[in-house]
Amino acid sequence: MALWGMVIDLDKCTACQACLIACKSENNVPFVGKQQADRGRIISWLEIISETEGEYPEVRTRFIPRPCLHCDNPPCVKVCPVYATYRNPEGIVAQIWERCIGCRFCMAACPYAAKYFNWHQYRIPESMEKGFNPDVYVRRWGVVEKCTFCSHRLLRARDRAAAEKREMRADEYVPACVEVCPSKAMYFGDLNDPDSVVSVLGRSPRAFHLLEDLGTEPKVTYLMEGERHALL
Amino acid sequence: MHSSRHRLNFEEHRILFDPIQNPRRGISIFMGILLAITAWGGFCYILQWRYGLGASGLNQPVLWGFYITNFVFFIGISHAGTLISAILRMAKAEWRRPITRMAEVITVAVLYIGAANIIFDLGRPERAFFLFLYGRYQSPLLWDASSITAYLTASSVFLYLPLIPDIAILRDRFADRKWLHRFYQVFSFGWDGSPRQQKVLNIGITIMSVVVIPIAVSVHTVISYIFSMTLQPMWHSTIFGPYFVCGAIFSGIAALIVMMVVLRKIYHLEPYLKPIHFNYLGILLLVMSLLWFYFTFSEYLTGFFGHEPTEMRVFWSKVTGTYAPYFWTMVFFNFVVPVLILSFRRMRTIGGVLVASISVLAGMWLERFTIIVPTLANPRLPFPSGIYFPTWIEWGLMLGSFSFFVFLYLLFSRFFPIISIWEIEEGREVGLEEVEERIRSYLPETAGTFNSREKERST
Amino acid sequence: MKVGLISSMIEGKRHWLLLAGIILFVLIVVFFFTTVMGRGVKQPIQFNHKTHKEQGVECSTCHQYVREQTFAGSPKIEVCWECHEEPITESREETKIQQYAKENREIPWVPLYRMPKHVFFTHRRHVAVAGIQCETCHGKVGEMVKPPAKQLKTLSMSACMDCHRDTGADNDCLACHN
Amino acid sequence: MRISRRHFLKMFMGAVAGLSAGCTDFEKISTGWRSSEKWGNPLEEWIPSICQQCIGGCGLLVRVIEGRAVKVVGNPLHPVNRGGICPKGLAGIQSLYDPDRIQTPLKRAGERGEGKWQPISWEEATAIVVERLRGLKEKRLTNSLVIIAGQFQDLREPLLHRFTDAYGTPNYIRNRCFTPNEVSKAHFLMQGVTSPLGYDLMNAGLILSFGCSLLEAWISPVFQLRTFGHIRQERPGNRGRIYVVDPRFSVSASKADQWIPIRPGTDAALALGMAYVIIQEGIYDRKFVERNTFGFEDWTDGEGKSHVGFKTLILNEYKPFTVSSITGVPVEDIFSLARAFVNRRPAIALGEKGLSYRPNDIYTRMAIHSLNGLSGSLGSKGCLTVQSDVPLTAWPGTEQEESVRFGNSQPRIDGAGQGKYVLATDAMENLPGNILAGRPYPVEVLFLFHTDPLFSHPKRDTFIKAFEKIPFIVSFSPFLDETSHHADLILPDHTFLERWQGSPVRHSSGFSLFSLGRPAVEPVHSTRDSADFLIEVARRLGGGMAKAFPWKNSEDLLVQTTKGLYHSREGYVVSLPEEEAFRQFLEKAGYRIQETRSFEIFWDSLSAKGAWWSPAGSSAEVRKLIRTPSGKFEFYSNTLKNQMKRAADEVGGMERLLADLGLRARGDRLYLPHYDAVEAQQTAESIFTLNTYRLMSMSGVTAAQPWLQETLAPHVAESWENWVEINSERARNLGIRDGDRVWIESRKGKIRLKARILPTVAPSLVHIPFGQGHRAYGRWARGRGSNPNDVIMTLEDTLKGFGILSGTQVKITKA
Repeated sequence: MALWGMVIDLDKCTACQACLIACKSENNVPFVGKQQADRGRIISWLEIISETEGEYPEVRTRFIPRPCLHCDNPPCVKVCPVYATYRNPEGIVAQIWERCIGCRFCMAACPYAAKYFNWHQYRIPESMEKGFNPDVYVRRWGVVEKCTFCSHRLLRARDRAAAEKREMRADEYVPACVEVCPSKAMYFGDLNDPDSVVSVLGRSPRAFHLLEDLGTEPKVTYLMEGERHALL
Repeated sequence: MHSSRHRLNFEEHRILFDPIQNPRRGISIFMGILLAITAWGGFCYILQWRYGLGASGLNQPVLWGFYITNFVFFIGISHAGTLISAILRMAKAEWRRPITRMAEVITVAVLYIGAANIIFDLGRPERAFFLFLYGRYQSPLLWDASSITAYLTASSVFLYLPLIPDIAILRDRFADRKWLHRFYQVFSFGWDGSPRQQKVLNIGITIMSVVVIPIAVSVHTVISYIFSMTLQPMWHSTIFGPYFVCGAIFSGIAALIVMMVVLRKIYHLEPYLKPIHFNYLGILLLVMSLLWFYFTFSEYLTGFFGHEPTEMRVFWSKVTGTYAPYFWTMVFFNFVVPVLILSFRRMRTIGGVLVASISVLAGMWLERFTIIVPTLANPRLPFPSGIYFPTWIEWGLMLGSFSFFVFLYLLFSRFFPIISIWEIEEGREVGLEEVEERIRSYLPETAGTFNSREKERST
Repeated sequence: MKVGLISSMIEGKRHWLLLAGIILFVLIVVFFFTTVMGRGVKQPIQFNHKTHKEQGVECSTCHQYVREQTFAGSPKIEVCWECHEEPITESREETKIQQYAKENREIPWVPLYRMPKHVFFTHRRHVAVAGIQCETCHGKVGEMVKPPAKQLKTLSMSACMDCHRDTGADNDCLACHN
Repeated sequence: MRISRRHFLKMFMGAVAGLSAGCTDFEKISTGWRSSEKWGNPLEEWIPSICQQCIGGCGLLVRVIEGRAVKVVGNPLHPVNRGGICPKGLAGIQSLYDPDRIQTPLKRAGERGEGKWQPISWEEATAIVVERLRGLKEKRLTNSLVIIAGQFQDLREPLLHRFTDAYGTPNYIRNRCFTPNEVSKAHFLMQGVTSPLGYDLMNAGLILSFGCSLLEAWISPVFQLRTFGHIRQERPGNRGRIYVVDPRFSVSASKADQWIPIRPGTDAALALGMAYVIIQEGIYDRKFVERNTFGFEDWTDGEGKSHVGFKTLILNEYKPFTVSSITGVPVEDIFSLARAFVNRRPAIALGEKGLSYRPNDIYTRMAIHSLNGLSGSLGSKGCLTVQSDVPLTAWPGTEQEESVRFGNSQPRIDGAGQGKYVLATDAMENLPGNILAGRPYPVEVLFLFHTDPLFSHPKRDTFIKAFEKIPFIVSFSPFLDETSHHADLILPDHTFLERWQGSPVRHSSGFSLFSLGRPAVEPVHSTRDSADFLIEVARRLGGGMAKAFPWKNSEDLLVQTTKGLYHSREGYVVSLPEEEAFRQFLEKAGYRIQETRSFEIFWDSLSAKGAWWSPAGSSAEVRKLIRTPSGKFEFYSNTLKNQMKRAADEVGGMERLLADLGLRARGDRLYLPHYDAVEAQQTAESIFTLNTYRLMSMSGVTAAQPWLQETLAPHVAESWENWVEINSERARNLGIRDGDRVWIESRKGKIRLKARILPTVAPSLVHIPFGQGHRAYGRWARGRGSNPNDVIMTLEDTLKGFGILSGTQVKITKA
């Protein structure tokens, strides 16, 4: 069984935010409008976290794209009272929207703030609904939503493979953000396969995890900016 | 022990029957106002239902606010009741007699409101029953659901058991009122005060006292686990269980004192609730205040001393940052005011105790608030840290919650004596002797020694 | 008034009132279930599954995507047209085919089975790969002379999961949920 | 009948919601989106298209399900983006389904700008336009037709040009800051090349960018992002360096190895200071400089007159301490930068940013480009390159009647190419003034094409007045933008996902490329491809006009035009990189595979894959890169000298011309890269210099796309409005806190914006991003923030013809 994981090379990342919009487009993530945005209710499963240090002219800004990190020891899963969020055998931390009761305990528990809440039923003009991705359910009000590693793509890739009576290849399944990354800074694959790109890159000396000391064991690995090369 | 067969002098306890027999117009109007405020809260909730939780001021990092604060606060207050009454019963503190009923009612009334507040906070309240259908026992929220349900059941029974003889008294007292009589008849379970019944009742009360204490402790421990089981800065703390329980008892006593003063005033219960009661409760409050301060101090000191960066962000936001006004007001209300007032015998008057209690209630509410919001507002990752302003909907629901609590309380007092009549009687009949007996049992056998020492001292 | 009603019921004096109440309740429930929950589906053509099956027409002849796509597909008019270009029977229903064909539009079949949007269901995997018979989920539609107005079998999550458990298929939430 | 738990819940909730507030749209809420009919085309299709959200020319694949475009991704085969795509491209789908698109042709019903419109048919609209144009033609006033076209890359560009040409007007005016299909001026003057610039960034060892926001909004963003990823980590052992010189700490700067903050407008001085170090230390590419450059050493011309060489000029005037005091860059940085630039060859200095650096910034660009000359960054891998032309079928020649020739021979209304606008291809700056003055002739008809000057140009007020003088204005915008509000007739164009597109993409990378886009979906509204419309109008006008447009429609145009590609026997339809590597291997060995047997097959393949390219189309040979009369890289530009002489003759003397241009340099320095001092800035507590910039996901065009409105910038978490960035310390002194509203006031006007206090901002500057502050343009864009153009005092960059959008002195006060 595969264990899906992602590697984001910060030395290649350009903070262009394409991953973010690709995610919104793929997963029918609503835009919330000015009023809601001002109240801090933008939903964006993947977010570019920026951190600036120093004072002009000695400044330094780091940009870190943060999808759900799909922890192997996810703090959000443990606290969900109704099994609406759980870690599936392939390592995807899933959110079942129709089960969620909207208590937001998982959001409070997530140290990465990777979960989002539908504070309202977000509605968009009817004409724009045509642009919805029919593969992904449109979340309704009052439930928590989050990055799913585009698990609907896995479902479909697996279904295609099954219909063709073969095993699914790991590269048939790629989340939307990885697919569009212009600088090819994101990699996706099977962590159980020691020769997959993500496994190889994960062993790079540049590799680190976000808030590693919390012991959440994220499956999204970052590669530090800097001179040393990835092992590719 | 009192038996209802043995004719009770109704006239003697006229004050206690008055609210039932001749309800005062003013109180009815007041209840009407409370109900109106509650209805307003209900209206707010309907609006929230209509527009989603977005009608509140909650936002992305600060995803819990007033509702959870109220939830913790109300459940905290519920400790007033049952826990204190159970402990006092177990400890055979004789001064408890006029207090226990009041305390127990607080518990039951407030538990409903606490539970309701958690429902207010749900994005999909209509799915709340999923908790029972698909509950996951790993989640502290489910522990909460279980322990609160258990506590609610236990404290309802604990309220009801000692109420039975009184209902029987009422049944007899209001034999002439058809509906009221029938009502009491149903609930008195055919109490006739026979020794067997009394024995069973006493055993029941004793068992419940024993059972209720661990449940009560567990309830607030488990509530603290909601926070401490996460990895968030200033939540992830081992001290949270006892800290919350301590805070709960603290606020519970304060709530009890306030209710006592209020009811004493409106129902003229001065003969029953004497300054000594307030004095004792005041001392208890003082002890809890000191204990609370001890917990707070060690909680914040360990955090500060460790100087872990994420922890410190929250710390400073409480101590000097955005939430400093709330934090220092909380310290002032929870520690400075009660300690200043209650440390001096002269100031432990009813008024003084009342002031201290109100201060503690406000302070404890702020304490819950400053535990919940600053941590959420300062997440670990450099994220746009959030600012939380409650909307009028949240204020409406909070007001509704408080007024519904008072309403429920008054409603109870409208149908049942707010002071346990039979226990007072029992105190008179049995308690006095018992206490004397007990005190004697504390002391050395020969009375002579005692007397001679007394003499020595006087000379 | 209400109190009176209840008390009279309790005291068992006016049984007819109680009876009326129960009947009223049942009526409300029935009304609710029949109107609000759906009146059933009326198809544009009173298609006779039985006859077609007897003629040796396979399900997949008309529901042609059942082995290739996630959905089975409603019959396209061109499929009907293959056999019914010239009238074969004297059925009034058959003339409707001609009518639609003349207007050059598809027959507006009403979908009877619809998966909730948060469920991913794939026909090809169930039919082509796992070899599950249509009847297993859709009931014996093939023996009906009229198109079913209602689902012959109720599809619920537990039904799916039971079958998945029995056949050893994946019962992970993400195996079906989007 | 299915009674599931879900149904039951739905009913229950429906009942409660209905009871609670009379909610009637419950069914709609729960459905989310309507289920589609399964007998349409149920299969998904991926249709190639070209992104028109900017000029980058990325290839797209549009995921179409049942006739609905549901997703856009990058075309993995496309040589520009190789499957990558930027946020703007992804959001393009939102403009397709924007509820505020114009749905039919509109004719003005009330007063101009009143906003009253009457929907008319396309037939009627076409008749109106044809009648107008025919009328002008009869009066021999064809030159009074003006077409203003904005920033886009498409075959529509030559088509529009052809339209003006065949109709008889010189007034095809572009309103844009990037000119990717034209040669860059500095390269033209110093190298003599005439085709668009190209840089082999993928193989560069060091990229030194002077304000070119590589990672935000330069020419072809996705290509640059791809390059960035490539040179950083995809060349084992050879991690490319990037240095960014910019007054603002841009995303490019933060991702660079070093950010060199500089006083705005002094880039030339820094470049020349670096040249000083390079020359002084003798580390320049001696071989290249000796063999291939002109004007480096002092020289004597044919008449025996001695001239100052580049070397002397630099060594005399640009000593590091001088440069440091001009630019504010520390001396040691100048040294280290210069050394890095030559040590990490192949190195490229990028000095071709879209907006002007300063007035007459041609010298700045030349100064920066001279660094490329010094390090010999021409003629090898990883250096400059040049694009060859795409072998499209030439369009049939136009037979011009006398009246058309007359029209074409009239001077341009904006004066570009004449007098002080000698180097400018378009002089948008000058346009409104000339229209108002009726100089040299009045304008009768104006076509607005993919441009919104009332939003994007600082001279908004003058434009509005100028428009009032024009009797007939036609807008082709699919949206009711600011400028369309002042039009008489709106002929809504398709959005790019609905139409055929063909684009000989010009971008920074060199190889020649032709992209083809098919309509992904049926037109959502009754709009019409403007190319089709022009062809139709030409046909109806008849005569030479009809002959110049022999195509049936834009699809036919594309088919005819791409035949050239098929017959050229070079390049191929894009395919997987592995396949291409194999093909290139064969080609090196001298074999060429005849890919397709007929044009039809070629066309099918092209329209399925979306692009044709010729990797060999770019050249890095010195011979092809240097085309000056002297055959050398000219530090001393003879071309510039000749052009200036011509212009001087036109305006009556060199002194007059130099005065018009405001140039202080005289003599040889006029043709050498040099730095002219900028005027001293005012200093006061609340006075700042305004610097404007562009972001990746925020532009005037994309302001109507809600996804982008919620992800405006990575460095500040702002949405739905723009902001002003202020230095922390100065803000503290002014008592401004993060998030406060402030007034930004210049002599022209004032705007109110949210202040963002950042430690990255230079104390003397404030930064405002472009793209917000629309007064029209649909519900998503209108009224979001304020338009910095409202305070920008336009300084003219006469040599370029485009205003300078930075450098205005503004006063900041707390609102």
